[in-house]
Amino acid sequence: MKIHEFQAKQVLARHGVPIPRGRVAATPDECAAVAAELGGGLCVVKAQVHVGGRGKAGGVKLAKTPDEARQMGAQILGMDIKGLTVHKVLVEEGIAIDKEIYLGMILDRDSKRIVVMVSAEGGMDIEEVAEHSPEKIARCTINPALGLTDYQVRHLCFGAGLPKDKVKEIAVFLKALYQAITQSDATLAEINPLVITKDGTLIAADAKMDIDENALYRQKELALLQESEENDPIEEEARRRGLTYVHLDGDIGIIGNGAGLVMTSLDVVAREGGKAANFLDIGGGAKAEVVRNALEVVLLEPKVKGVVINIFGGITRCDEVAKGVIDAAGKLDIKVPVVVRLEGTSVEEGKKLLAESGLNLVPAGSMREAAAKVVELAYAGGR
Amino acid sequence: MKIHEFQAKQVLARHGVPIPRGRVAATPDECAAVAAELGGGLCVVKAQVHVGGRGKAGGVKLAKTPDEARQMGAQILGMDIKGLTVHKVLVEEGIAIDKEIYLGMILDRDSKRIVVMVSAEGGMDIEEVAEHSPEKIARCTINPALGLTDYQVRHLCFGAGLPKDKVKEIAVFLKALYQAITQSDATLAEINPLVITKDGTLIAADAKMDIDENALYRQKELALLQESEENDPIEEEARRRGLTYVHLDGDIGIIGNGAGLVMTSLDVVAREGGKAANFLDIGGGAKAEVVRNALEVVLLEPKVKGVVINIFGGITRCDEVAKGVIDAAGKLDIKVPVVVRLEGTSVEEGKKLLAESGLNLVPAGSMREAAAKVVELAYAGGR
Amino acid sequence: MSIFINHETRVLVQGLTGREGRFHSEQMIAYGTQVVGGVTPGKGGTTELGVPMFDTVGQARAATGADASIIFVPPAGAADAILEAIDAGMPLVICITEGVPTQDMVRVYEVLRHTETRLIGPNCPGVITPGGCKMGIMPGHIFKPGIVGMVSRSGTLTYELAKNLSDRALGQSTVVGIGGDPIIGTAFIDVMKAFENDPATEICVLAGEIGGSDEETAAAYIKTMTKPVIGFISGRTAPPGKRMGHAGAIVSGNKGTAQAKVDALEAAGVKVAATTDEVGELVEKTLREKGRLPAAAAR
Amino acid sequence: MSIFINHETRVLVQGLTGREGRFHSEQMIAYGTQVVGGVTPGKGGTTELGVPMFDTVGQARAATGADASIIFVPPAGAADAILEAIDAGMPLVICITEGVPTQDMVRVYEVLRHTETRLIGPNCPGVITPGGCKMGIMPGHIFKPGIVGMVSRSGTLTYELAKNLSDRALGQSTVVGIGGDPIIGTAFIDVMKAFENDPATEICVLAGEIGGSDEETAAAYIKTMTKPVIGFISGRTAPPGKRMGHAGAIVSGNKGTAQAKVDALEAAGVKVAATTDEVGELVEKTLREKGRLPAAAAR
Repeated sequence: MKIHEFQAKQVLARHGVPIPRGRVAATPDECAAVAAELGGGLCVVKAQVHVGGRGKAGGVKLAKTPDEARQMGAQILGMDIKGLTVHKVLVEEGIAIDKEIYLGMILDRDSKRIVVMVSAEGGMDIEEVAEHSPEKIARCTINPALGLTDYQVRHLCFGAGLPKDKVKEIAVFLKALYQAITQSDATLAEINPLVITKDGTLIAADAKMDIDENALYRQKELALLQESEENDPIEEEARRRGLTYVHLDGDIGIIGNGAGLVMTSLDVVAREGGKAANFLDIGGGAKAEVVRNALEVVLLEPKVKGVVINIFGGITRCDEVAKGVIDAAGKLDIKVPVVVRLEGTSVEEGKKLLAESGLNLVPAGSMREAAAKVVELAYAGGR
Repeated sequence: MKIHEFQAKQVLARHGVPIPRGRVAATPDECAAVAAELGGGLCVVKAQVHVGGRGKAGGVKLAKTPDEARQMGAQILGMDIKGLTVHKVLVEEGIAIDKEIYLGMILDRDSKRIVVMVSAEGGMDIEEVAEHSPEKIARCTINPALGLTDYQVRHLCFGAGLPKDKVKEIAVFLKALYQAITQSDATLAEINPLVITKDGTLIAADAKMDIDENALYRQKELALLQESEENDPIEEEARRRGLTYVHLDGDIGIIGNGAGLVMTSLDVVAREGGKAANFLDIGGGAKAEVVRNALEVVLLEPKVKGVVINIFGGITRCDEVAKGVIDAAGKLDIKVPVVVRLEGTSVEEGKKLLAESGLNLVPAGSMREAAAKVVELAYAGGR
Repeated sequence: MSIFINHETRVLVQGLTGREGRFHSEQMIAYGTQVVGGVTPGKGGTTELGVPMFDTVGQARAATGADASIIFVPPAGAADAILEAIDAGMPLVICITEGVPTQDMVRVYEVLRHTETRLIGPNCPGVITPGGCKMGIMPGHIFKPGIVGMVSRSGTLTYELAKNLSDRALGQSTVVGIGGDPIIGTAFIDVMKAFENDPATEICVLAGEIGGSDEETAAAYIKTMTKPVIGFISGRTAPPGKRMGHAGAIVSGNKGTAQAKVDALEAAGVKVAATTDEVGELVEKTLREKGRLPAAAAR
Repeated sequence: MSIFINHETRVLVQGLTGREGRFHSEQMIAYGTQVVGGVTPGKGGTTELGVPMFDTVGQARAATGADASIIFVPPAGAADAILEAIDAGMPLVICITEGVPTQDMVRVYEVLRHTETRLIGPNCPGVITPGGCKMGIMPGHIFKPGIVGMVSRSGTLTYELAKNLSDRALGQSTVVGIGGDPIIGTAFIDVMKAFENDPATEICVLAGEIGGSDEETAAAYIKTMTKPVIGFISGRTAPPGKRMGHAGAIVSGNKGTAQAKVDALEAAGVKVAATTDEVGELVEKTLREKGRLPAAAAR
């Protein structure tokens, strides 16, 4: 789960990391007010969106006066960055930057540990540094039995060629970052850049954290920060109904059980010439009500020209799925073709229920057949 | 470093362990006052000494009234328990005991881990249980990478046959005990007994902790609790001077460098028929001043009839030792023979200094010779 | 034979008395799996589903001689249950639980890597040796005994592929679901090594998905294998950066894309199927070419 | 030959620029030890005592090919220094530092036990292979090359015993001070195994002391050794429960008493000397009986 820069900074501040003064604003006037609070001098207005590269997209601007802050706020708020609308900005005091350092920690699948990365060349271009000069990034993995040790901090700081007189101070940031990532159950935590200011102090100018969704049950405070991916109303609705739904930009609605099977359904639909409108996994052992909810949510997207339901029953029972589909179809006035492919546990009962329902549901014998049918029917009236 | 029961309980209470209400008292009247504060009902008066088995020695007594508490305090204060004088008692509210459980953790040299032990047969006889029915003590070692895990708590509680309905509550005590031992750098932490009272609540009726002296630099609060072994004035003085001194009950003073060498000196003196008055290790690289201090401290014991100084110079320089001895001998009016054996680094210079000092210092060529000489000279005037 | 489990495997169920645990234990017993005991703290001494219950894995292992454990403990206690099984020296531990916090698994793995225990999962459907032993939540009837070794990161996709094979009379030696979480006990490469050394397995199917680099790592080993491998990668059309339900299936940079995985597998000599149906076709074709197509499938 | 170190050992000094580190580095160099580098964070790129300095052990090892490290870092940083050396893959690490908190060592040992690194100490005088390499704080001149392998828990006692041997022309193959702390990297048994396998060692001396059960554990192995072992135990007259400076030397119950150790060693065929002088006598006698007394000693 992604959290915003301002939220990540608050988490880090709790672990002792110095962050710039500032506050979130949702309107241009609020931007001006925050800028005035900060003293009315130089400030920075930063889009709060769950996507990288906002700086290059124009989502970060300097303002010299509260009035300018208002103008910049007006420019950024409502802006579209990689398909996401900016609803909030962070207005912060300006920093006189001397040096930008990169500090990052990420949970690494290969080493099964948290990997720490440090570079003297922090800032917006860190990904290019990583790609073209990987030797400029010092890294090591953290043994959870020891935490981040002092010698690792030295290895990272000396290895990345950071200023030797700042190593002890940077160590404090690294240790705080490790505390934050472990105590917040984060899978990623970054300070980029960690700024050495012209007067030699250190401050976290930008921060990023992703939280492990599996751990939200014990991260109650962070769980409250959960937002749908950039306020997509259908995703919001899906979450409310407890469904794993991702909004995509095609027109074939897709429902299945199990992430791998649903992803494969997307692939097969694509192969047959269709484009998925969503990813929706009803999970294992879903009851009729879940299936009804799923169908309702998928149909919230007006572009949807057809729906394919692809179920391989293991824990999930096909008769329960059939009941849910029938229930939904009975209640909703479904205008688009719904192709249903059932297989596995209680498949005969499920098929029988569907056949006897008298509803306009199209049966399919295999995943490929289901995909072919839904594409054919959906686009029968043209694309 | 041993700390008292009441101090250990305060540490445990900070980690959430319920302890009986009570307070330390140093006079019989204070005992009565504390008993009155506690409500004037049943209370227990317990000797605070750094030694086990005080219960069997009569150092723990029940009192039904404040007046009785005064009487019990008078009996216990000043009492001698295994050679140690009782200067303080802990007066606590009485507990209606239903069951006594043993919880102990100790740093184990063999496994290099903390070992946890739990028994349903807690109380004064736990050592006998350990000796005669070891199967009644459930145990496991704690991987510091994981801490005390839930499954280990279950292993311990179910393994020791504790009441199943109390396992969750006992788990809280065990986890607190582990927190206490690790966060306080303790080498031992015990709750014995953990009492299940007649009304079913759990309370730590007695507690014991030893603190790792190597870690006192980072356990500032606990370092303040350091006392000489039961207020021995010479040990106190030695500590003030930064010396590793243990008071023994013989009459030959012993000074050496390195614990192994000093222990061996004790053994050799014993073999030659003498009995050591102390153990004093001046450590590695001692300067003249340390040696002078050592000699002064050893001579504080009036029983001392002779002193042997046994030095094998590695980091320690024999000439520095000689200077210290000469300095001390010049200042003090030493009435007993002092035998000096020097070997190793700068031995010639050291021997020369001693020979030229004109003081009554007896040289010896080997450890055995030094021991033989000091015994002979010390007991020349009879034992 | 088979890998990891067979008809002699003595299975302990951790969390047998929970809703999921009980249901799947019944199913496993019905399939013929030797379930020899269950663990639920506090239920030691009782009997459930005809098998003895224990308070701890240590007691259970000592009393039953169980040599494999399957975990249905809820997420908050799952890592502890795995550690308990490791500590009890269990040779094989399969954790079905979905939703185990990743940092719990980091701690578990740090212990696991120094032991002899094989952990499969968490968040996996389990392992089945058709006709011999089922330790998992898969519908047993879609699997048939045979010579195809299959490994997959995903549950229902596994069923899809297995049924496809079974329908073609291409039975399976063992089918392993390794799970879709970022940190899992057993990787593709471990299973491929086991299949390579299993006399009963003549061909392998590896069903991967986007995210991570397990498929790429396995590809390097597959190059050295004597047995043919058929591959399948799901998520070819998943947009980068979008979450597809499996925490593991997050694409970052070029690493872990479907194309990178397909390329790595093909470079290792793996025939990668474009659809699930094609998996069966490729297995059949490959076996036919080698003259090893089972009689039932050759009809 | 010798055990652990010889004239080819390339030594790195961690904490070379501290007071103790500098003094003993000079002494080691003067003895002929190949000190190839030093580590003091922040001093990388400078030169001290004629050897290059580095910021980290990893850099130092890569640049110098050091295969052993000796630590003079103060107590609060000593455990971290050991971990750094382990992480850098150093085959041998000797920690001289006295006063390392025991729980730091618990954490170190948990890492150490899964690596190939041999740690000696902490709180030890180090190791010397007379005439070849000195890694420690012992006065080098009292040791002579020869065939007696010696191991001890105590510093100055080791010197006493070594001088006693040298004075009798009984030189030493290697002398190892394992340290007196409760948690140390190398136990008596490890050193005895190394001596047993060392062609240059013909007889061993084990100098133990009260506390712990390392001597008893070693005794079980000594029973199986082909080489004779002479023992010595200090602390025979130390009163139980009194601290004798070494945190390790605390007697608890019957375990760890001098008598228990003497009994265990004697039961393993070890001749246990009553005094330090007797150690030399027993070594001489044993070698004479075997016809292996060095010519110099036989005169």
